[in-house]
Amino acid sequence: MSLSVRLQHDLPHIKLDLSFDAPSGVTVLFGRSGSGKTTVVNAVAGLLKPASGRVSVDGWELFDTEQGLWLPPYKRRLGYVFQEGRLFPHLTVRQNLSYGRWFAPKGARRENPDKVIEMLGIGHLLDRRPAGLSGGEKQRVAIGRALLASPRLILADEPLAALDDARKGEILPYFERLRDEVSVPILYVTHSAAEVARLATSVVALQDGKAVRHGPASEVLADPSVAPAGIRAVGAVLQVRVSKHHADGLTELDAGGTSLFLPRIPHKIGETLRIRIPAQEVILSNKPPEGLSALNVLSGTVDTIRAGDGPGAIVSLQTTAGPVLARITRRSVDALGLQTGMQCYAVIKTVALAPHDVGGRVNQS
Amino acid sequence: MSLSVRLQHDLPHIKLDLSFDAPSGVTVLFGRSGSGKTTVVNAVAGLLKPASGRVSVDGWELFDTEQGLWLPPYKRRLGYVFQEGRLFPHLTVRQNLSYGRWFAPKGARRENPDKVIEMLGIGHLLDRRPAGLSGGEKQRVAIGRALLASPRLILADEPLAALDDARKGEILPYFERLRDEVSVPILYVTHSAAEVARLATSVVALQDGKAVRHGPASEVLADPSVAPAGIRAVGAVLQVRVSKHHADGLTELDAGGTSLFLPRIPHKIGETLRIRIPAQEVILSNKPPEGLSALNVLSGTVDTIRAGDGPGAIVSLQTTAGPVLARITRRSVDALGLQTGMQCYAVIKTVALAPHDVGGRVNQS
Amino acid sequence: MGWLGPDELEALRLSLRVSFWATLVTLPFGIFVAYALARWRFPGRQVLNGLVHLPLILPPVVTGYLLLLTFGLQGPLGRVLAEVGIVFAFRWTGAALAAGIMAFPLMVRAIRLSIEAVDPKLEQAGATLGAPRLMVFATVTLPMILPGVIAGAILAFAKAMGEFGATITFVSNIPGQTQTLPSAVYAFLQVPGGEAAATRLVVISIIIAMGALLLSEFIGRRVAARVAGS
Amino acid sequence: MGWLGPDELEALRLSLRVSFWATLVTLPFGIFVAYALARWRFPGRQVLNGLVHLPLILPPVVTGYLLLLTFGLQGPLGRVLAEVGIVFAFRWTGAALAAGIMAFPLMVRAIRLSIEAVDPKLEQAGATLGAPRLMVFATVTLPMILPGVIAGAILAFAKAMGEFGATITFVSNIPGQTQTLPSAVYAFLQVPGGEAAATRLVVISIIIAMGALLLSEFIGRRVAARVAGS
Amino acid sequence: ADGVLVFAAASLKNALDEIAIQYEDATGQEVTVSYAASSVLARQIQQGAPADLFISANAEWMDVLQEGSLIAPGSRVDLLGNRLVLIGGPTVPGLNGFAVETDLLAALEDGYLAMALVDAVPAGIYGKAALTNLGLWDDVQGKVAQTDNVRAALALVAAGAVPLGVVYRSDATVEDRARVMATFPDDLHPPIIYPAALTAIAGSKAKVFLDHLQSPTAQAVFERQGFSLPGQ
Ligand SMILES: Nc1ncnc2c1ncn2[C@@H]1O[C@H](COP(=O)(O)OP(=O)(O)OP(=O)(O)O)[C@@H](O)[C@H]1O
Ligand SMILES: Nc1ncnc2c1ncn2[C@@H]1O[C@H](COP(=O)(O)OP(=O)(O)OP(=O)(O)O)[C@@H](O)[C@H]1O
Ligand SMILES: [Mg+2]
Ligand SMILES: [Mg+2]
Repeated sequence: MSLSVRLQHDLPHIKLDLSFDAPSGVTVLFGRSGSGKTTVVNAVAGLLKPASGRVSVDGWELFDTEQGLWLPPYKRRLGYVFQEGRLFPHLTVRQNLSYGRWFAPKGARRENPDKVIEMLGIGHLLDRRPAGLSGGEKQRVAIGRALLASPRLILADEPLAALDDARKGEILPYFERLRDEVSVPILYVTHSAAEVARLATSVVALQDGKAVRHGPASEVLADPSVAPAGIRAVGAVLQVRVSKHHADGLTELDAGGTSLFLPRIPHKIGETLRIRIPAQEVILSNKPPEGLSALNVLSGTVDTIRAGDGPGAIVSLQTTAGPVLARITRRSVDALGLQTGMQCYAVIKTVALAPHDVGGRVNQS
Repeated sequence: MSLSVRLQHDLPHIKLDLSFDAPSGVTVLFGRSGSGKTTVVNAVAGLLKPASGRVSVDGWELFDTEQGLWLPPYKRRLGYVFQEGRLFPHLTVRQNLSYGRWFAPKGARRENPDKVIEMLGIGHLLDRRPAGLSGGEKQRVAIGRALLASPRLILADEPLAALDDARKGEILPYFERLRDEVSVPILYVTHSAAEVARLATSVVALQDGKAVRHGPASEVLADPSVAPAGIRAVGAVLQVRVSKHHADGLTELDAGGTSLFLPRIPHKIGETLRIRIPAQEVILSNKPPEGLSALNVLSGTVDTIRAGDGPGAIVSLQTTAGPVLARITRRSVDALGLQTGMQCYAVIKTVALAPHDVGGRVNQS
Repeated sequence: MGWLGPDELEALRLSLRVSFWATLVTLPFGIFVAYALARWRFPGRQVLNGLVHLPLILPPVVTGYLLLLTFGLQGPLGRVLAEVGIVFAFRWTGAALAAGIMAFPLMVRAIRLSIEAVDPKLEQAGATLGAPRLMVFATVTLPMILPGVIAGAILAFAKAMGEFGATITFVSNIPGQTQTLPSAVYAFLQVPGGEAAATRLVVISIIIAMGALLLSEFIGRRVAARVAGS
Repeated sequence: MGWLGPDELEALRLSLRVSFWATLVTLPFGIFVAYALARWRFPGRQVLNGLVHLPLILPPVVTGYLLLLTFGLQGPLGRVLAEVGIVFAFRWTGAALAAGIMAFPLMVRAIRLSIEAVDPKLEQAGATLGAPRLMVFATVTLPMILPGVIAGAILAFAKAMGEFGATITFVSNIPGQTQTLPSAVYAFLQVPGGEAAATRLVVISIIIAMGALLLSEFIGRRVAARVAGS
Repeated sequence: ADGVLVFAAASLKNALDEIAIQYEDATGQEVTVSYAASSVLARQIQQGAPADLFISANAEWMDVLQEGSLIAPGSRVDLLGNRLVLIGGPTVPGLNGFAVETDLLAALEDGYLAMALVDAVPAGIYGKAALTNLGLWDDVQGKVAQTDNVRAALALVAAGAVPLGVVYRSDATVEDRARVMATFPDDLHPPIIYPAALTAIAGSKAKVFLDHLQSPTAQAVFERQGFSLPGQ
C-alpha cells in the first residue's frame, strides 16, 4: 500500500474519523463541501495536528500519535498543490519552481526541471511573476513547483476548482502525465466526476468526516448510489488499444475485439488506454441497429438492471470489451423488454466519446 | 433597444472599440480571458471612465462623452453582481440585502424583499455574516443585494465562474427567474456555453476588445464558427409546450406536434419553454428507428450539411418542431448517404436532455 | 489612591481629561488625513505627509514653541481664535492641543495602514448600490477600519498621557489647569530626593497607558473578528 | 554647510551616526519582536507588547533616567556589560542605545502590521516545499514585509534624529561624544541669543528627517510593487 | 581623557563657551562642556559620569554630591552669583519707577507671571521665596505659569504670551524683546549661588581650569553675561 491514512480529529462542526489504504497511483478524495477533505490533506501535509492517527507513504511514517512521531511539514517531502495556487508573489516563475529544490535532500530523486517545464508548457513564463499569469498558468506553475520539490507524495486540493472549463481541460492532462510518467503517489481532492473518471486509481468518498466508500475508481463510478459524483457521472471504464488512425480524422480502438471510433486522439498505435463510457451516452437496442449515424456498437448480454429513484434505470451489459453501463428510462426498459441474460446492443456516438473521457496510458503498476 | 453601448478606450494591451444595441432580456458578453469583458461592464457601471462612448438603458443615458454627460456610479441605479461576490463582510446577510434599498430613490419600483429572499432561497441565512456562507450561498446573496437596489439594469460579471458545477446548477435558475419574472435588463458575462444557452436573449462575442459577433442566442449558438463557446456548445433551441407529466417520472413535451420525453421538470402543464438540444447528443437515422431505448424521435428533412475542421459535420434538419442540429462524423454522413432534402430522423435520448438545458418560461417580450 | 496627594490626584485627573479630549477631537481629523493619504493622489500629498510626521521628528520643545508662536495669545491663529472665544493659551485645552498634535502622527499612521488594507472593490460595490461617497465611507470603510481606528486612538491616548515637552513649553505648568502627570514627574525629578514621588506617578501612568494598550489589542481583535464576520 | 560651526557640524555628524547605528542594530530585534507579537501566542505576549510600547508612553526623561540606572557604570547591566568591554555610559553608543529604544515601538508597530498582512498560507506553502521555519522566514516572509521593514526603519531613523530627552538624561550632552543635534538645540535654547543657531539646527534635522520619510514612502512603494509582482 | 570635561548648568553656556575658547587658545588645553539641567548632571555624576568639574545652578545638588563623597574634598567654591529680575514683555508699558510690591498685580492684569517650576527649579524656588517675602505670593500664586526651565519662562515673556516673568538677570540681558522692570533685592530670597567643585575623579588639569574660572579674565566674562560674583 503506497498511502496509508488513519485519522481522528474533532472539528467544531464535524468529527473526522477515517482510515484508508490506497494503492499507488491517484487516490481521489471526494465529498461535499465541508465533509473534511481539506482537513485530511492538511493532516497528511502536517499543517494540522490531528488528535490521533497515523499516516505513512510507501512505508515511510509521517506521523504516528501512538509512537509520538511527528514530522514537521518541511521534513515530509510533499508536493502540495493548493486550491488557490499560493505561488510566491515576490519570486519569478523560475524561482518559484526551484524553491523546493533548494531544500530537497541531496540524495532525493530529482525531476529534470527542463522536462517538467516542457511537460507543463511553462517555458515562456519563466521570467514573469505570478501576478501577471492567468489562472491556468498559475496552476501549472504550482504543479511544477510541487513536482520539482522531489516529493514522495503529491497532494492536490481541488487544484482545478477555480478554473473555467477551458483551463481545466488544459491542466488535467498534466496530472495524468504525473500519474503515468512520474509515478509519484497522488492524493487528489475534487468534486468533479470527470476528474475522478480520468485520474482516479482509487476513490475515497467522504461524508461528514467519515470514509463512506472506498475502492477502485471503476467500481465507485459504476455505483449510482455514490452521491457526490451524481448520477450523470456513472459510467463504465473500458480498457482499449489504439489500432488505427484514419484519414478522415477518426481513431479506431480495439475494445476486446470490437472496433470503437472516436475523434482523433494523440496516442500512438498499440498504446493501451482507459476510456470512460458515460452511462447516459449509451443507447440500447434489442436488435442490430441499422441506418444510424452512430458508428460504435457493442453487443453483449444484459447483466443487471437497477432501477433508480427517478424515471431512469442503469442497465449493465456484459460485452467482450468488458462491462458497459447504460442509463435509460424505465419506460424504455419495458418497451424493449429487457431482461437479464438477453442479447442486446449498446450504441455509442463517436463524438460523445469526448477527449476528456479518454485517460492516459494505463498505469503499469 | 433596452441597452445601447458604444465605447472606445485604450487599455495597456488592447484597444477597446465596440458598439452594440441589445433588446431587453439577457445580453451575454462572452469572449476569452482578457478580451475586455470586465472593462465593458465596468464602463457601464461607471467604475471606469472610457475615453469616449455612450451608454443608455431604456433610453436613459448613463454617460455620453460627446455631451460631457457622466453619471457617477451611485446615480446609475445598477445592480452589479461581481465575480467575487464582494459582500460586505461586516454586515449580516439581511443588512447586505437592504444596503442598496437605503439609497434607492423614493419613487423607484421596489422588489418585494420577501419575494426575492424566497426566490433565492436565502431566508435561513439572514442573520449570518458572509464569512460563514458557502460560495453558492454568497453568490445568491450578492444577486439578491443587486436586485433589491431597485436597479434599472443588472450587471453580472462571471457570477458563477468561481463555483463548482453543483453550485452553478443551484444558482442558474435564479438568473432565469430574474430574466423571466423580474424583467430587468441584464448584462451577463460568461465563458460557459451552458449558461449562454440557458440565459441569453442576445449574445455579444468579444475578441481583443471588439464585438466580433452579435445576435440572438439561438443564432450564435447554432454557429460552429463562434470560438468561445466551443464546438460542444453548438445546438438548437426548440420552443416546446408541457403537455403531460407521466406517472413513471417522465414529462411529455409537445414540440410542433411531436412528443418529446424527458425526466420530470417542475414546469406546469401548458407552459411554453425553450429547450436546448445539443448537436452532439443527436443521432441521425435514415429510416424510422426501431427497437431503440431512445424515446425521442423527430422526423424532418436535411437542410444543410456543414463539414467542420475535424472528422465531424453539423447536419441541420428541418422538423415540424423547428430546426434541429446534429453533430455526427463525416464518415456517418457518407454511410447514411445524407443529402440536402432527404428525409431523416433525429434520435435523442431522454436522459440526454439534462435539466440544465431546459430554459425557464419563454420571455413574453 | 490614598497614597496620592491632592495635587497629584488633580494632575492625574487633568492628564486623563487632556488625553481623552486630545484623542477624541483629533480622531476625526486623523481619520480624514489618513484617508486622504491612503486613497487620494493630490499635489502636496507628500507635504501633508511630512507635516503630519513633524511632531514625531522634532524635539518636543520645538513643537511646543511653534505652538506658542502660532496659538499663543499673540500668535496669528491664537488671536483669531480668541476673537471667537477659543483660547488655548494656559488652559487645559492648550494642553490637549499639544498632546493631540504630538500624538497625531501615531494615530494617522495606524489608521492609514488599516485603510490601505480595505479592498477598494468593496467601496466600489457600495457605490454601484447607490451610496454616495460619504455614505460609502460611513457604511463600508469606517466599519472595516474600526480596529485600526481604535488602535490608533488608544495609542494616541497613551502617547498623550506621556506628553510633556511640548505641553509645558506651550501652556506651561499651572496646577489645576495645565499641570499634567508628566509635568509633575518632571518637577519631582528636578529636586534631590524626589525620585520616590516621581516613581509613584510614573507607575500610575504606566498602568493607565498599559491598560489602554491592552484594551486596544483586545477591542481591536474583537472588532476585527466581528468585522471579518466570524 | 559653511553656515554651520564646527561644533554644530560635529553634532550633525554624530546625530547621523547615532541614528544610523540605532536603526541598524535595533532592526533585527525589531523584526524579531514584531514577528513574535504578530505570529506567536505565548504567555507574556501582552507584557512584551507593553514593554515595547513603554518608551512611547513614558516621558523621555524617565526613560533616560531608567537607562542611566540600568546601563550606567553603576547600573546592574552596565556593570556586567562593562566587564565584557561594552560601555554605553557617556559614549555615543549610549546615545544610540537611547535613540534606538525610543524609536523601537515605532519600528515594531510598522513591521508588525506588515507581518500581519502576510498570508500565513504562503508560509505554509514554503514549509510543505521543505523549507525549515527560519528559511521560510528568510525566503518568504522577509521579502514580502520588506516595504514595512523599510518604512519602520526609516521612521525609526527619523525619530532617532529627533530624540533628545532620553539621550541627554542618559549620556549627557558632551560635544563630540554625545551631543546630538537635538541636544545642541537644547543647549542653544537655554541661553539668551541662541534661537538663531537653534533654528538652523532644527531646520537641518527637519530636512533630513523629511528626506528620509519621503525616501521611505518611495522605496516602500517601489518594493511593494516589486513584491506584489507587477 | 586628555582634556577637561566640565558638567555645567545649561544657563552658563554663553559665558563658559567664551571662557573655554579663550582658555584653549591660551593654554592649548582642551575643555569640553556638557550642558544640561543641574539635576540631570548631578545624577549622571552619581552614576559615574567621567566629569572632572561640576558647576551647578543651585547648592542643593552640589550638597547631594558632597554627601555622597563624589566631589574632591575642599574643592567646592561658590563660583558665581546671580540676581533675580522681573521682566516685562513687548505688551507691557515701560513704567518708570516700577515697584514690584505695589505694581506687580496691576501690571499682570489678566495675564500670567512666568516663572520656572517654583518647587523644583532654582530660579522658581528663589522667585517664590522673594514673592512670599514681599507678601505677594498668595495673591499671585494662581497666576503663575511655571516652565521647566528659566529660559522657557523668558521665552513666554519674549513671545508676548505672558506680560511678566521672573528670571535671572543673566538671562534677561541679552533678550531685547523683554525689559528688566525691577531687580529683586537679594535679601528677599536665599542667596543665588552657582557652586563649582572638582569631582572625585578629577585630574590636575581640571584644578587648573577651576582656578582659571576664578581668575579676573574669566570673571569679566561672567559679569558681562549678567552674572554676579560671590560676595558682591
Ligand atoms: N481551522 C478550523 N476551524 C474551524 N472549523 C474548521 C477548521 N477547519 C475546518 N473546519 C470545519 O471543518 C469542516 C471540514 O472542513 P474542510 O475544509 O476539511 O472541508 P472540505 O471538505 O475541504 O470542504 P470544501 O469542499 O468546501 O473545501 C467544515 O465544517 C469546516 O467549517
Ligand atoms: N486597470 C487596468 N490596468 C491595466 N490593464 C488592464 C486594466 N484593466 C484591464 N486591463 C487589461 O485589459 C484587458 C482586458 O481586461 P478585462 O478584465 O476587461 O478582460 P476580461 O475579458 O474581463 O477577462 P477575464 O475573462 O479574465 O475576466 C486585459 O489584457 C487586462 O490585462
Ligand atoms: Mg477544501
Ligand atoms: Mg473579467
